[in-house]
Amino acid sequence: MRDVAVVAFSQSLSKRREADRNEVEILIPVIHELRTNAGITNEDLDFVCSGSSDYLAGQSFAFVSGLDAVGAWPPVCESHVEMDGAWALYEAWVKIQMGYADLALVYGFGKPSMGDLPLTMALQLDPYSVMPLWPDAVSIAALQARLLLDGGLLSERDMAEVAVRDRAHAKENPFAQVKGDFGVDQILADPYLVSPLRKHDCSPISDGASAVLLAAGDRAKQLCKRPAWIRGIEHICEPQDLGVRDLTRSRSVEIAAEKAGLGAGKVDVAELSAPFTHQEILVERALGLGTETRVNPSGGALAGNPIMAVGLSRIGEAARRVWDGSADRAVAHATSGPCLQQNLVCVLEG
Amino acid sequence: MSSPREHSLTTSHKLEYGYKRSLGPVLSRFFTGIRDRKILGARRADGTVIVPPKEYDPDTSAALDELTPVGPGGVVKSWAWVSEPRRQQPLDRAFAYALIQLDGADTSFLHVVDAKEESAMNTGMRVVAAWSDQATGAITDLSFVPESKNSREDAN
Amino acid sequence: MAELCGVIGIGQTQYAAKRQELSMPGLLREAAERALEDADCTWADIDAVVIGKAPDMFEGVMMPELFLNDAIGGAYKPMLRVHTAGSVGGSTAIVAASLVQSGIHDRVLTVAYEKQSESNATWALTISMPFSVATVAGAGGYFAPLVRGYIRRSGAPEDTGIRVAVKDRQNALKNPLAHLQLEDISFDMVADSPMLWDPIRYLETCPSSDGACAMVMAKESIATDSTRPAAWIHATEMRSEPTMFSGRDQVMPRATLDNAASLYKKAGIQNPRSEIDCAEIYVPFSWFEPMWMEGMLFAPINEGWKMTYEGSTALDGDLPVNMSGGVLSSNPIGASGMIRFAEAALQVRGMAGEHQIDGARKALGHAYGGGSQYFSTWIVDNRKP
Amino acid sequence: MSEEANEPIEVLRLPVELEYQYTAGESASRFLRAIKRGKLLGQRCPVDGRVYFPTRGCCPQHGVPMADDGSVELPDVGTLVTYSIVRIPSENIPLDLPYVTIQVLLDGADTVMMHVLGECALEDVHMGMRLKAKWKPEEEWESSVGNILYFVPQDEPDAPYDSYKEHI
Repeated sequence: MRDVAVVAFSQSLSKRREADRNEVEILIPVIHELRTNAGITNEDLDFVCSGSSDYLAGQSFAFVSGLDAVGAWPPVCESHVEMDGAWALYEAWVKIQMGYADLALVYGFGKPSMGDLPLTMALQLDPYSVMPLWPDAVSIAALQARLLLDGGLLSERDMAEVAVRDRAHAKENPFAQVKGDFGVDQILADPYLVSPLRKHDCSPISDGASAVLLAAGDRAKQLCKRPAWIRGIEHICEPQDLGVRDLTRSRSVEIAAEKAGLGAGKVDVAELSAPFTHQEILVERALGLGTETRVNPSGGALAGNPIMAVGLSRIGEAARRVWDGSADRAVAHATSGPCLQQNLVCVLEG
Repeated sequence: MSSPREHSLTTSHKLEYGYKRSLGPVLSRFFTGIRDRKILGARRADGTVIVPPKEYDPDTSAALDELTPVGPGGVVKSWAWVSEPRRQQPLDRAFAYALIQLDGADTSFLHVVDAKEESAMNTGMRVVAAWSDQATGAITDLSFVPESKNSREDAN
Repeated sequence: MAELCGVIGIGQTQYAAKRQELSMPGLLREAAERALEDADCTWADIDAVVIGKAPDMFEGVMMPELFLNDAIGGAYKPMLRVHTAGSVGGSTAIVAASLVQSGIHDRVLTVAYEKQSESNATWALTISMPFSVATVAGAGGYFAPLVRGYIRRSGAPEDTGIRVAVKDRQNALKNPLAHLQLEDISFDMVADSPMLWDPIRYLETCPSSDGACAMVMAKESIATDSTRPAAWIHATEMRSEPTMFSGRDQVMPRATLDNAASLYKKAGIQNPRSEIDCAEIYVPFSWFEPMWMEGMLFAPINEGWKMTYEGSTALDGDLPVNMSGGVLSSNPIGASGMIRFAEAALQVRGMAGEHQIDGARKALGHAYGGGSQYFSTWIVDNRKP
Repeated sequence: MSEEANEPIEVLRLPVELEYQYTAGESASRFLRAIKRGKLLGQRCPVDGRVYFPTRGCCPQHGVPMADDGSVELPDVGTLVTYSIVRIPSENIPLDLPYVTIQVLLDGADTVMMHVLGECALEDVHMGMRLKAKWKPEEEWESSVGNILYFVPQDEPDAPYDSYKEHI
């Protein structure tokens, strides 16, 4: 395996609604900043890969305009996944592994404020027997949360504690959307949004974009003093059917973490993109994280959830902790699909 | 950056299409059953029954084609209370989405429970299929309602 | 540096306007099962699944791979979903190959599909957006002005497109899976067909099809020992450029020329015209055959039409193109690129049936998409690189 | 939906309907506000000075934002670069068939815009024709390119092929 590292990361503010800018306009400064900070130009790039979703934009081929922000001229080697940018990063990592590329630009972007995001997500469900009932994403997550609560696997207080922790961490993150000091009792007094979920259990809806630069070997060392080397990256997809899957654990996170070799050493920092508090607990458990791990120093997805970029941003945030020396070993997580159907685990080391 | 600037123009945009879902042999039998007010599950190689049926076993990808009647009653395994339904959702009053394990099935069926009030919902409660007057063959031809004492006695 | 990768299994569905007897999972399954059978392996042998298709709005399911994955053996495995406009079938095959070439997986299943009968392609491609005026009717409306530009530049005879259409439709008669089977196809029949997007006639356009195409790719040790011959991947390449910018050559974009040059270099090809035995090229409108003959460096600029005109691209020509009948005969959009890649592989495996080119050893698979801005290609050979 | 009560159901028609609030973006909003006043606003790429019409958020070739101060007002006359006569209906397009879809290079612009041609016999349509915009009545102007109903031929000599060939 080649040594491949995350060497640069940039992101937009997570905002409930980008009132003025369209997706490309959100993306342009993000990519511009990444290139500027890394001191590279397009000619240096061997590969470009992006993640986005047409349904967030309500338009076919919405990703095509993303190329405008890259300034893809001369023509670039480029690919796109209809997935979170974390999977675009995976594809780029594969291209570097096979020797096709040494330096790759990866980006993800989404502007979910254009639509009714929880309802749009119903379109991910089985189109014959589930989607026609229009179960929105919050209701779907609530079904999972109640299974956990009724099974005694966690409590509403556990969930609130996750929200309080992430929001407090996010105070240090200028890009976060939901932050501040909250009390567990205070937020538990709030009414249910979709019972048993309260507002604080749900990630915000965020417009935003992020970009990461991946580099191999010596190229990484030239571009970054202390590169965040990818020592393991795996992703696993479960069957979707919510009545068949065991929703009280995340087997796909467990398998991906094992294959990525997460258990081989102490984990200093974990950046998780679980969009609901109970899911964050499930992911933490599936990763086998203990008290020595600082979870979501950025606030995670609960503090800002620019869908299609949020998973990629977790990899960027974890890498930052390696760059600045605050972590020797970090793990980043990305997810897709209802109730943590598909998950990616990326282990980074200094 | 203090100069007043005009906001971006914004307008509504509707994405609307009536998709034609061809069903294939297994789902065709399931939805024909729905029209005829019967719920069918698919039997897997290990003998367990999944509802709604799938053409291929979700875990092993083995083809499934043995369908067996299940329900119409079942047990609520989990539920989420939707107090303010959206226009597209099946009921125009508060209701629950629920995972319902139908009698004779080994997995849960995601559907709606028309329970009127949240206090009428609890995990483990029994519900029974209630059929709408429209028999179109769509999954929205039915909803579930709390099983009354009478209906349980009838079933027994 | 990269591991060798061979295509050891190929499966295609019957292509048709409506495969109404199948669900979406059933459609993918038909192709995937055939690919597994060809590769002589089972679902359990597959390490990862790569799925490709064009815009989600065609079927009205957001990221449909999430509900489809378990029907094709993907449960609890890595799964990727690629979307690069019309070139997606090709890009998807390239991503799948990368997973083997990088040494990450031993055997990968890739499936590309479109079930266009679930909606209407022209609708999905022309969703009218606010503030704009829809003037471009589907892909034909977009590409017809470019075809006119090509004709003006090259001085190609007006009937070049008709000749391509006749050839591809005749080839389709030798491919039982092809959607359009026009037994009485003739020059006059194409020439007399209605002009839809002048200068493109009805019979010079692709149909709208349901269909899926699947391939199993494997690492060297497996592909060497496979039951049936492998198609060895000698090179893959892709290039993209923006949809528009000032001075962009829309007819002969730099992305296609760069892509071709780099592909041949990687494959060690000096003279593509003489070294490549046959090619499956993405030709959704007949005029794109001469255009991509130039775009793939088989002919000098403005002379691609001569290859068509002189019969070079016919089954008995020196560079047969679209032996399967091409996109003009079967067009499940998201799969169309993968079909080109798979048909090229079938040729070098000697398994193309009635449309087999005798002795084909080296073949090109090609796909393009967007506003002639996404290109993906591969070279396959019956010899290891 | 089956008409016959006893026939098996093989196809279900299931509607998908979603609503979006579409944001034109900063750059396109400047363009759209101008066209509401009957003005055609192009934008100059800060790198090579080429004028984009219609505008985009950035120069796609260089990946740099179009600056506020790079706006250039363009005349409503230009050259037909390429075209197609469309004889196939599309449910999104309200025009009567056949119609002529065109790419127009406005004088002073360095990119083409897509529109339609009017008041011209089909056999007279050709590349290089000089064109002028036919506007809707001013009281109907909105923030849309649709304020231009179509382009009409001008009674002047064709533009030489060399003057527009790089835009095909």
